Order: sequence, then C-alpha cells, then structure tokens
Amino acid sequence: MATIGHQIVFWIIAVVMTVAAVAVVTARNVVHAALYLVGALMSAAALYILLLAQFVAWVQVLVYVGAIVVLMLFGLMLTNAPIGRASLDNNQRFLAAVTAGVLFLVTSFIMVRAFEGQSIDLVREQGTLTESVGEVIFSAYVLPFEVVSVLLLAALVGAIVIAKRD
Amino acid sequence: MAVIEKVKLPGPASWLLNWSRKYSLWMMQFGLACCGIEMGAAIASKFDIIRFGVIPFPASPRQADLLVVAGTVTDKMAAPIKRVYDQMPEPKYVISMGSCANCGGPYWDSYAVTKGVDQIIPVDVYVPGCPPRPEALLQGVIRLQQKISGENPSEKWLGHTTPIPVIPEPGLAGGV
Amino acid sequence: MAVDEHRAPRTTESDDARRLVKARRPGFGIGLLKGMAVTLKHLFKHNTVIQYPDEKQDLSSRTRGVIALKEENCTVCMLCARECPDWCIYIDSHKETLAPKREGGRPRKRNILDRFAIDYALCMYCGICVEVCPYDALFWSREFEYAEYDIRELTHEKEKLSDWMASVLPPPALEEGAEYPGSPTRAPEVADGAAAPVKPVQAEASDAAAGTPERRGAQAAPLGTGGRPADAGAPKEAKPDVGPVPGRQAEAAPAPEGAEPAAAEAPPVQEEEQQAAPSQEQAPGPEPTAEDHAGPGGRTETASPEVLGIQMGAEPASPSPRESTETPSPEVLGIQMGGGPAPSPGAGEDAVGAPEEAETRTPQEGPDPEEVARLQETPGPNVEVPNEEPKPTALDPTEDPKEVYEAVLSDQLAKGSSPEVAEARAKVARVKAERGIARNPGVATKEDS
Amino acid sequence: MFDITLATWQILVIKIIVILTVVPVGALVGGYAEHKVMAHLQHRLGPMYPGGFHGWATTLADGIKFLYKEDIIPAAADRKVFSLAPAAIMVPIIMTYLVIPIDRALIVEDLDVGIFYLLAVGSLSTIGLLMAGWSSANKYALIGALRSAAQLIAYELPIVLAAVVVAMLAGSLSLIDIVETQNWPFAIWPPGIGFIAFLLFTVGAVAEMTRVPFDMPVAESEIITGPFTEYSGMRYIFAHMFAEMGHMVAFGGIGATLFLGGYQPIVPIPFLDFIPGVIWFSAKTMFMIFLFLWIRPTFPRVREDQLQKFAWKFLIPVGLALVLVTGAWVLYV
Repeated sequence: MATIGHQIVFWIIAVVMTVAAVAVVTARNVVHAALYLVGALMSAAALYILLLAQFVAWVQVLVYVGAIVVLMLFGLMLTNAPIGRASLDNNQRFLAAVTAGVLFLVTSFIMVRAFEGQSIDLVREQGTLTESVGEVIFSAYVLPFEVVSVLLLAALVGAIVIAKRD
Repeated sequence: MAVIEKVKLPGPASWLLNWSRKYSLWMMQFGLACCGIEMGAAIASKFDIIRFGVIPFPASPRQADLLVVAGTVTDKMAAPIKRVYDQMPEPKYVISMGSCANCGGPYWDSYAVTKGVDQIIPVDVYVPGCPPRPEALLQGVIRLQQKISGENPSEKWLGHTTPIPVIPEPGLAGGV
Repeated sequence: MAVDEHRAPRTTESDDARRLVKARRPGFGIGLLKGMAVTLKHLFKHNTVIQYPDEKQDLSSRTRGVIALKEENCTVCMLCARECPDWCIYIDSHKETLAPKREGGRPRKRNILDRFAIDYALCMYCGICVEVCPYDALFWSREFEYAEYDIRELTHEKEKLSDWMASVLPPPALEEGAEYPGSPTRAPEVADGAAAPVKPVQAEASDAAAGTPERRGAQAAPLGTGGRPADAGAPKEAKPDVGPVPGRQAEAAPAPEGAEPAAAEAPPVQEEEQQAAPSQEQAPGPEPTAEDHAGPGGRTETASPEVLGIQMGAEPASPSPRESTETPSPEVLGIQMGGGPAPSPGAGEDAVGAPEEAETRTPQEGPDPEEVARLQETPGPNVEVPNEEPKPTALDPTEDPKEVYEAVLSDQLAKGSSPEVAEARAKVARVKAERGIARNPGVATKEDS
Repeated sequence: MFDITLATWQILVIKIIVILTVVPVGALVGGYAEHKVMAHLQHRLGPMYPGGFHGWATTLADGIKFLYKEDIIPAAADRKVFSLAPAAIMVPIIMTYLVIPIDRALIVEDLDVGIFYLLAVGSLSTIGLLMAGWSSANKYALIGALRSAAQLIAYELPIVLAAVVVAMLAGSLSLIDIVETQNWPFAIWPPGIGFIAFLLFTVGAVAEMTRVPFDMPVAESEIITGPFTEYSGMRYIFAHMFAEMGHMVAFGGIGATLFLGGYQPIVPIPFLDFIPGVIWFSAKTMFMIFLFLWIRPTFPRVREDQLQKFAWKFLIPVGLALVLVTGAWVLYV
C-alpha cells in the first residue's frame, strides 16, 4: 500500500543500489569496489527506512558501513594488499558472472514466492518498531541470539589466539 | 580561479577578497636559524601574532598563505624552500625575515649560503634585523597587510608578476 | 594516566621504592584534574600581550635597532667600512682644499662626505662600526620598524641615516658619584638636544683634524681610493645580486687580507692612547669608564691617523718626533709620545706589539693632582672647569643634638650596651645631628648613595 | 503561536535550509571560540584586528579566503575519491544536527531511535577520512587516515557504552524522552553512574574529534596534517576546519542533551522555567564546548599505542562494567 511518492523514491534508491552493486564487482580497484559497496549498503539502509524499519536501517549503517567496510578498507590499506588494476585481472570473469546471475535468480525466486501476496502497512502508528524488535529478539529468538553471540565471541577469541602466536 | 583572473571584479567584491586575504594569513613557518626563535617569540604570548589574523597553524604548505623564511638559507635548504613555495596554493605571500634571508647577512661570502631567499622565490616584505625583534616581524606583517589591501585580485591571481603597488610610507608607527 | 601505570618497570624496583611510589601516587585522575585547574587558573590571569602597533614595549636604551649617522662628525676615515664584517657600509667622498688657517700656513685639505649608505638587508647589527668610529659619527638608535617591500629601499642613504639621529637617545647619565677626570664634583653634563653625546670637545674635533693637513691628506688618499668599493657610485643598481657586491668590494680593496690583521690590532692602539691621555695634561674627557670611543675627540683625533698608518701600511708607521713637532698641534702629539712607556720613535709600533700591557692598565687610575691643579689654573680652550667648591650633601640640622644625645644614650643603655659604648654612640649621634647627617645607618646609605 | 500551515515539502525545504545555515555558522563561531579560549588560557588575546571588535570576523575571513584559494589536486591522486572525500566527511556531521533537540518543539526530526541514529551516523565519517588519506597519494596522509580510522573505531565504543547507559536509565532511545526524564544533570539517578558515563563520553568525544590530547591522526610534528595533508582551498576547509568545528559543536549539543538535561533548567525549580529552553540548551552546549577547548591547551599529545591501550584496556572495560551496574540498578532498584 504505497503512495506514488514511495514508488518514486523506491525506484531511485533501487537504481542507485543496483548500479553500485554492479560497480562493486566490476571495479578494477579494490578500494573503489569497497567504496561502491558503501553506496550499495547505504541504499539498502535507505530502503529499510522507506519501509519504516528505522532501527534496522541504522543497524545496517552502524554495523555494515561504519564497521565492516571500514575494517575492509583498513585491512586493504594497512596490509600490502594488491590495489592496482593489473593485479585484479584474471580469466574467470565469465564464470563468476554466471554464478552470480544464477544465485541472484534463485534467491529472487525464493523471496518472491515466499512473500507473494503479503503487504506491509506503511502507515501504521510509529514508535513501536524498535520496541517490538527488541521484544522479539529477547523473547522469541533469544536462543539464536545468544548462539550468535557465543559464535562471535569464539571467533574473537580465536582471532586473538592467532594474533598472539607470532 | 579562472573567473577571478578574467572578470573585472566590482569594488566591494574585490574589497571583500582583499579583506579576507588580509586577515587570514595562515603562516608557514620556515625557521632556519636564530630568526626562527624570534619568530617563535612573535607567535607566543607576549607578541601574539594571531592578533593580526596570522595563524601559525598549518603544517602543510597546501593550506598556507604566508611563508616566513626566517634564517640562513643554505644552498642545501634552498631547494626545499622552493618546493614548499611551489606547493602553496596561489594567493601566496613571502616574508623574508632577517639579514641572512634578505641578503646572506654575515654569511655573504660563504660558499654554502644562498645570498638572499629572493634569489629563489619572490619576496613581498623584507624585515631587516639580525635577528629582527618580534615586533619587527609584526611590523612586516602590517606592511604586508597594507600591501594586500591595495591589491587587484584579478592581477594577483596571475601570480607574482604584478608590479609592487606604491603605498605611501606609513612612517614610524608610534613615532619617536 | 592509567596507561602509564602498566608500563612502569615494576620488577626493577625494590619493595620500599614501590611502597613509596604507591604512597606518593594520588588518586586516579587527580593529576589530570590538577592540570585542568592550572590552565583554568591562567584563564583568569591578566594576559601578557603587548599589543604591538597600539602599545610599544619600552626597549632597553642599548637596543640595536638601526644605526644613525651624525653626518657632520664623519671625516671619511673609512674605519667603519673597513671594519664591517659584512661590508655593508658604502662611503664616497672627495677632497677639497681649504684656505690656510693663519697667514703663511699651508692650505689644508679636507675630505667631504658624498655618500654614506648602510645596507640594512646585509647588516648583521654587530655594532663594530659604532664602536670603531673615532669621531662619534655613528650611533645606535632603538628604531626597528623599517621593513620594506623592495630590498633596495633597505639601503639607507646618508639622508635617511641622518634622519635616524632624531631617535638616538642621549647617553646614559654617569653613575652617581662617578667623577670626571680633573673635576671631581662636576655634575654629569647632559648634552643639548637628544642627539648630541656628552662630548665637550666635540666641536673642536674637525678643527683638530684640519690641524694636521699633510698627514691627513697622506693617509686619506689611499683610503679614499682603495677602501671604497669600485662600484660604490652605483650600488643601488647592483643590489639584486647583492651577494657578489661585497666580494667585488673586497677585490677592489688594495689588500684586504693584509689590512685585516692590522685592523684587529687597531683597538689596542687606541686604547693605549686613551689610557695615556688622562694622566697627561689632556683636556678632561667626559668619563674614563665610558666606551673607548667616548674619549676626548681632540686626542683620539690625533691618534687615529697613526693608527690608520699602521693599518694601511701605506707609509712607515711611526711618525718621528720631529714630524710631530711640525704639526700645528704639537703638544697633543707630544702627549701621545710621552704617554707611552718608552718614548721611542716607534711608539705606535710599541703599542701594537704590547697590547696586553696596554690593556692591563686600568683606566680608573685617577688624574695626577698636580696636573689637575695646573689645569684648573690654565684650562685649555675646550675645557670648562667648574669653580664652585665641593659641598656636603645636606647642611640643615634636622634634630636637636642634645635630644639626640639623650635619646641615643638611653636607647643604647636600654639595649644592654656598656655605658662607655653607649656614650660613644651617643656622641657620634650628636655630631651627626649637628652636621645634619642622617643618623640611622639604613636611612643614611639610602640618602647618600 | 503562529497559525501557519505548510505543505510537507515546504517544511522539508525549510528544515534543510536551517540545517545548512546552522552548521557553518556553528563551525565559524566554534572556531572563533577556539581561538579566543585557547588564547586566554595561554595569557594571549587571540585575534584582535579582523573585523574590529576583538577580531570577531577572523573565522569569517578564513572561510571567505579558503573559498577562493587555489584548489590543488596532486597529479598522482585518485581524483574522484579525492574530490568526494570532503563531502563524505562533512555529510555525516551535518546529519548529526538533525536529531539534537534545541527545545521541546525545536528539533528537526524526533526519531524514536535518536541516540542510535547519532551513533550510526557518527561512525560514517571514518570512511571519508580513509578516502581522503588513501586518495592523496601521500604516505603521511595514508598513515594519518589509518590512525584516524583505528582511533575512531576504538573510541566509538566508549561513546556507545555511555549512550547505552543513558538509554537504559531513560528507558528510551528518543532524545526528547531522554531529556524529559532528566531533572538533574548527569542523568541523575544514580548520580555516580551518570557522572562516570559523562566522563566516558567526554573522553570518547575528544578522541572522536581527533583533538588534543588524542590528535595523532593530524599530529603535525609526525605526519604533517594527516589525511588532509594534500588538501587546499575549499576542500580543506570542508574536510578539516568545518568538520572539526562542526563536530565539536555537535558533540557539545549531544553531551548537553544526554548528560546535562538538554533544554531543561539546570535544577528543577519552577522559578527557572521562565528562561526559554533554547537558552538552557545553548548554555549547556557552550559549557561542553568550553570543556573541549579547555582540554586542548592543557594536555600533551599521547602516543599512538597509549591511545589504543587506553581505549581497549581501560575505557571499554569500564564502560561494560557500567552497563552491567546500570542494568542491575534498573532491574532491582
């Protein structure tokens, strides 16, 4: 149940996001690719906001853009990673494109079939979303949440152990 | 900027440009010898060169407007000075502070000293002294500000080719 | 900071030291707060800024701001130009022949100053020219505000240099109690006008210079041609490549390397002359403790050609006594000769050879009382001898002597002095009161000094 | 008070204009305050001649001058990234102004995730710094960019933890709600927790702004101006001066909102209610800014490893402990 304005904004964001996503994989420069990734992730956050999912949107910004991409850039710049365009060329682009296309089609199919016919009421009362997200996470999904936490903790400890060795 | 070079600016606009340049002289400090100490004194509390809008802040020549060459310019240091000057963005000014930077000073017959920084970069104000008092540097800054306020921005943007404007002698500030 | 605590090398410390450190360490973050308190305290203190163009710092009277030229004192002796380490003084002159001073005398020749310029872009403000000037033509001024847009403007010609004279301070007053040679109680004479230094015989300097015509001419000729830079007429045009200019000047000079050692020895010679002077019947100069160039102009005047002669090597250095008696100021040169330890024909060379000896002689040695007496009877033309008698400082009795006597006596007895001592002190106090001298030692020194 | 009805897009335009005016003006005033406060802390006077009265126009002159200075892009630089980096630094800082409540009704947008929004947006300018440093083709710029990225990541966490404490005590993420629940400064109940959170926030904010004593990313004695070494003219003033000053004003406002009671009177006395909230808010913001300016001339720059140790080994554990204590307090007291 979207107004015309919503539609226009959606399509603008969608086009930007698609272009950015394509640029991520076609960019010859890794740093450029990471920066295009920022664009794609920000567009995703914009889409969340369009769906009134503010909390999720800002989590997207905080975690993906503010932390993950920064860490990627940080790693690229701090290590001796090959950044130039020559080092990125290989002969498997066709294969990669086919794989990505197939994956995209499969995912889209599944998503469309799963949520076909459902509609979200975009004009419902505000101020409840963050609360409801919190309640759901810490009541119904508390076990997966804690499992994920433990997993991250294990990864963290493992990283420290590896780093400490030398 | 291309526009400023080509278009003749109306009076208020060029006044504004001159005014802003005059009171926002970010100062690149090139202290090379004892004059550098006096330059430091001019920056410090007692003389406080920031009162004139001369801000000794930028560490990078890219953000500097004013290069103060204070001290003996050796031939080895001449190249870095030239380089720093070339790295500064265009409306830029140079103050040569002290006899060494002006003319070589006590080292006028040294094989290793450049006889005046004006042999490598254009100098706007020469401050005499060996070393000059901090106030002498401040007076040099005042003279530079007087010079800036009489400038034609569109000519200035073409570089240092403009003739030095004739500005009436301000006399001894304060008199004796 | 907490970070530093982790880094402290604990293992090397003994237990005692560790305990001490622990005891001394304040609570966490206290140091940071103390630092903040310090800066905050300074926020409310008055600032120390001298707002330069609006308010001026009171500079020391000896500030080396700019060198001023007193043009009429310059005799184109070229000493300043030759002594200048930077070769930044340019002097031009020409000779004029003047009529003889009296009937039948020889016509005199004088050097007339055409150009005197100091290149302040090059000057290193060492002040050697001021010190070396025998005729007091150069002075330090405190003025420092002459930054220029064009480096050529920094070469101040003699007009501008003369303008700076307006800002030259009068010389400092003599120390209280300091005496002029030959006139113990004379008050320090403040020259008329700010520019003129204390120099009673200054006006006669040029006369005396004119008094030795041939020798001056002989000396001045090589100086005038050789010491001047070859292109001195047009140094303004030569300014942009200013580096080579002094070099050319050095080449143009006849023998700069040879001249320099001689120049280095010149000051002792002068000093020797100066020390010799006060003990002779020379005119009383302003003060024996002043800088060496502040000596009486007439005396230094006669000394300098000789100095120049030694420096230049242009002629045999020592003037013979016969020659000196020929000069129109015989007694002046005679003094000079007699002043040296050995009145040999080569007095000047002797002085050069024994500079240490000349220096060890203290300039404070008082004037010969006989000479002083003689001088006061027949003062020289340049000398003003004050006639008034020396006076005690205070003459009005301020207290009643008897009361003072009683008061001091009782006071001393009350303090526990023996009766003899108390009486003696009381008598002293009475005498002091009679003569109007302040009694209290602390007060007395203050008033007397 | 005024009965004006506006269309949505009109309100939006007005909001954008207001924000785009407030940010540079705040940056200029902040810059002037920095000159003056630092000068007086050092027995100086600071700018006196620009503009006449106590040099009020000195930052204005800076702004105008930098607008038309020659804009240099090094030949080896990555031109696109180099040009975009100032925007990537500046935009997040402008965005933080959106949710700071100046008064009960004076807020651009009262998001129900306000505090979370602030944290998310605040993490964005790191990318701009990395872009600036990497694209300059200058080793000092790159080192500075890496330093600032490491520092911003490290010191975001204490701020997050301090903000979490405040959100837990207030029971809401909305900044208006947080202000309304504070009758006293330092999120009063329990007072100790609020004060420690305030200290955590202040330290973190100073480090986030890369100001002294945590200014290693722009340490001029080591790496010139860090990521901004190659920037000149307008790009420089947006990337560095406006950004730093705008950041400072924004953090002042955030600190005043989270810890000092925002637009509320300093103590809950009805007598003080006649003073408008704007004035309270401004006074508290100015206090915070003065605190930042006061810290700058007081402390020397710490070393890079000290900086990291201080964040990871001290501030973050303290913050975590504080969150635990606060949780216990909220649950059981």
